Amino acid sequence: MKLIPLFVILPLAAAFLISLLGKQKRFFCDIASASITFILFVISLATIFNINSQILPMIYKVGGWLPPMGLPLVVDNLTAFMLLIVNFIAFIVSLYSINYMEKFTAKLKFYTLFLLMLGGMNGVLISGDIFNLYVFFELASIASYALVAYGNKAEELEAAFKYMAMGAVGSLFILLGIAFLYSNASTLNMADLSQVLSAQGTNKAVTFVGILFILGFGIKTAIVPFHAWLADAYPAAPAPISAMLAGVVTKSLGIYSIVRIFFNIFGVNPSFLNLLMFLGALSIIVGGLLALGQTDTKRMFAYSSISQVGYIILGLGIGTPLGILGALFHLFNHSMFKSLLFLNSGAIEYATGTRNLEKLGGLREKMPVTANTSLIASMAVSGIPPFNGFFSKLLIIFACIKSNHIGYGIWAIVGSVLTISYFMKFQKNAFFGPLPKELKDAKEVPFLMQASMIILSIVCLLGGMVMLPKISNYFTEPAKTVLVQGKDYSNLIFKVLNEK
Amino acid sequence: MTYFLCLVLFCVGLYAIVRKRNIIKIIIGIVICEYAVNLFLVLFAYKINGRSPLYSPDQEITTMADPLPQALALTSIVIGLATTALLVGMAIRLYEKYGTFDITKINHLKG
Amino acid sequence: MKVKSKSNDKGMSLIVKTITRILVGLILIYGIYIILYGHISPGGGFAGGFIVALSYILFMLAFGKEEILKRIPQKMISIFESLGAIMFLVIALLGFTGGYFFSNWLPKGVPFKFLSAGTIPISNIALALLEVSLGLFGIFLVLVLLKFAPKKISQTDGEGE
Amino acid sequence: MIEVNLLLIFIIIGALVAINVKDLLSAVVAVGVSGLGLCITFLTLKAPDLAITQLVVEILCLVILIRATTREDLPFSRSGRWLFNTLATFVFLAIFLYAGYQALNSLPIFGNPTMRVSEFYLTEGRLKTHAVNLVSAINLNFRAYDTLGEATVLFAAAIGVMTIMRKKSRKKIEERDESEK
Repeated sequence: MKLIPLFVILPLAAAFLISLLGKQKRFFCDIASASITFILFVISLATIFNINSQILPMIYKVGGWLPPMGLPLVVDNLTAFMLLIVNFIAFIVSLYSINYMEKFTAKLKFYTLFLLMLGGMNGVLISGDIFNLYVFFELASIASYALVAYGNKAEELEAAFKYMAMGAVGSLFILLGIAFLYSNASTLNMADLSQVLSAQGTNKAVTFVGILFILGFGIKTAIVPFHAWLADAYPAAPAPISAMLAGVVTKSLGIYSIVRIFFNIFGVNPSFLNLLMFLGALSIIVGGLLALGQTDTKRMFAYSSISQVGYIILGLGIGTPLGILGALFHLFNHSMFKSLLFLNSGAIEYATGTRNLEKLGGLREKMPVTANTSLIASMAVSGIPPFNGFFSKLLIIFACIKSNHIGYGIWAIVGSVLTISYFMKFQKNAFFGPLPKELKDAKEVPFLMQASMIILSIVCLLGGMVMLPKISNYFTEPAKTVLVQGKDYSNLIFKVLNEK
Repeated sequence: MTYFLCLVLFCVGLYAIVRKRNIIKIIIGIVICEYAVNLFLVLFAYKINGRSPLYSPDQEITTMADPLPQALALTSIVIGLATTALLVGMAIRLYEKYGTFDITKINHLKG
Repeated sequence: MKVKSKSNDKGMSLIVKTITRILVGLILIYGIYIILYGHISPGGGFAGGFIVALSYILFMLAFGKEEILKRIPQKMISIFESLGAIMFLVIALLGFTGGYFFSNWLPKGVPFKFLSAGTIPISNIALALLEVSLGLFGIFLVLVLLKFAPKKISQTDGEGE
Repeated sequence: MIEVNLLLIFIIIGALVAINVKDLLSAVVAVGVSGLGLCITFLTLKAPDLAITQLVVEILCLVILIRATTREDLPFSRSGRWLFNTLATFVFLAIFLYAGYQALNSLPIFGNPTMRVSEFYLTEGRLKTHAVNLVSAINLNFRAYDTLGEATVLFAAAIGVMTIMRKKSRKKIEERDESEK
């Protein structure tokens, strides 16, 4: 309960301190960042157990003001679920960057920005006020723009500029939407908004705000009509940042915000769900087809990311409890295996200096850990049975068929076949076949990088167990309930507030 | 009418972002859009015959403009400055690398 | 553009320099007033901080960049910036003594008096510190870019690393 | 509120000039003009805090932007699918304007905000915080957590600019030790 503000305080404080004191000791920033993210991970684990014992959301009143006036921090089951994913990936990534970022100068700034981005994402997740969500959204975005440009090469700057220009327009749409919403409902608190809007009934202003929010958050999520920035930004960023962007940033800033705002505040209606399903299906196929033609590993994974996010959107769009469960499970899985894949491609680049599939080959003997972990990740992402990706895709396809959207189900299966084909291409070109001469002296990457990849691959391997009722009752089921209950969210929050 | 003019201002900015080739012009478009959004917030706060949201020692509170959107606009002005600064920084680095502000010539990337 | 290329060298003419010397102090005092009276009159940390920073910009335009680089080294700015941010966070954290993160823990005083409104004036000062350093940082951005030509940047003292 | 409308038209003209003029320096100056117009509009709309902040931020923005301008703008070209793209943009903007107009009609009319939550700030604000300036009170007391986020955004932007302005971004292995200071 008292711990909630720590999700924001800790990373921000660490970021300020690193930029102030980081120069004194050589390993200070490494240790600080790794330990802070580890503490956050532990706190988020504690939160998820704590919240399940009491069912109702936890609310922290910042400054002691009652919510419609002040800013509440709200942690409910969905938030706890997302917090766990975000902080876990952040911990793994910060372990990985200790060695990887040695290639670059100004490691201090990297860690500062990284922690600011983490703080921004946590802020978005725990926020219970829509403008507050925007502020932290912007914090995470600005840190991520700078991190994409971190390498300072021409291509990287170009990608970052493209990302930033699109992101800035998206933020403006969101802010405009918030302004309209405020004028209409005269409140900014999410629970309060939800009640006011349902009392008002349908309203043209609210529809317009919905369109603005889909445009704005859609740009951050990179669903298909707005995906132009993604395929440039992911390859341009340093590998740990690509892993963060693909694994958690698009999800916490994009998908989380969309579901929180539309499911819990506006309330869903069939036309919105149909739009989501259509966008999701479009993303699956377009992303998959574009990924097939790539020779750059990171670019291939970037397009693959679009396609996998499409599954999540499709699952959410089905709107049945099964579909939402599948979507959330796939969100968890995708964070794990896509981060792992980006870390793998970073490891390959670290060892060989190239990402081009045509120049790679036969690395299996030189880099056994990378090869095996990436094999696991590829199998997980393509949905091969014992791995976690299989179960979530199966759930989504089942949900499609059960709710009579057989077309979309077939569409999802086609997307899955596409996924298998481009990951086979990746595996064959990178790890099998003859070893090119230039790569004779490739070595396995340092220990910490290996360790982080191994941890993630174990999670991928055991991820299917989340389906077991014992774990699922703690993890995905309660998160699903938050979305299924829809606008009851506000009643719950006011119930908690009135109890005190 | 006032609201609509403000929306027109936003569209002018959007037009510049979408149609201009020069990076500086794109940044100018984003700045104009920021103006429009901040202005929207303040317009929504205005109360006819209201006073600014400052108390004065001898006066009772009668009508005041809504202080909350003004506080939000203050926040968003500063965020806008941060965005602009970072965009300009990137634009200048791009100019160094490519020697031009033309986005059709800055195209080393495929996507 | 002409003005700036001059300021590149030794600054502007004597008249400008003399007037600037008088004005900078006034602007500085005005900025500090705006910061300190933010809870009583319009203004506050953001506006005031930028005003203080702008007085330095005026100084730079009149006297040229060597003068200002001598007075404010760039490292100081980064330190100020972090300090401002940390100070604001510490004020927030001290709110825990009042029961909540960010609660107004200082005695509130009498309205319309200078020492009133609890933490608000201190927060204003912390924000102003951040803004001043950010504004000054803006100057350095400008300074860095003074030699503005493709592939010829030599003044990039962005970071001593 | 005829003066607000006139000011708005002035701002729009400034913006149109800014995006259409050839000379980049003039474009930036034109943006400055509409920014100052915005500042006066804020003053007319009873938002003095915002007017001060906008004025100062405007100046800083202009100083930064002027630095980024080269003297010449790009020559106008109608290459490629110029006509199609422009038409598409105008159609999109027209749809956007129409939808926005419809939405604006269902909002409370200009000058009569609903003020559900703000009523509390107006009546209780001074009693609870003892601050006279309500905008300050909201920014630094009721919604101080927002301001923390905002300050951090600025901090992030400053660090970000420093990051992308580095002279050297990748290092060779032998340089690793000396550059780590």
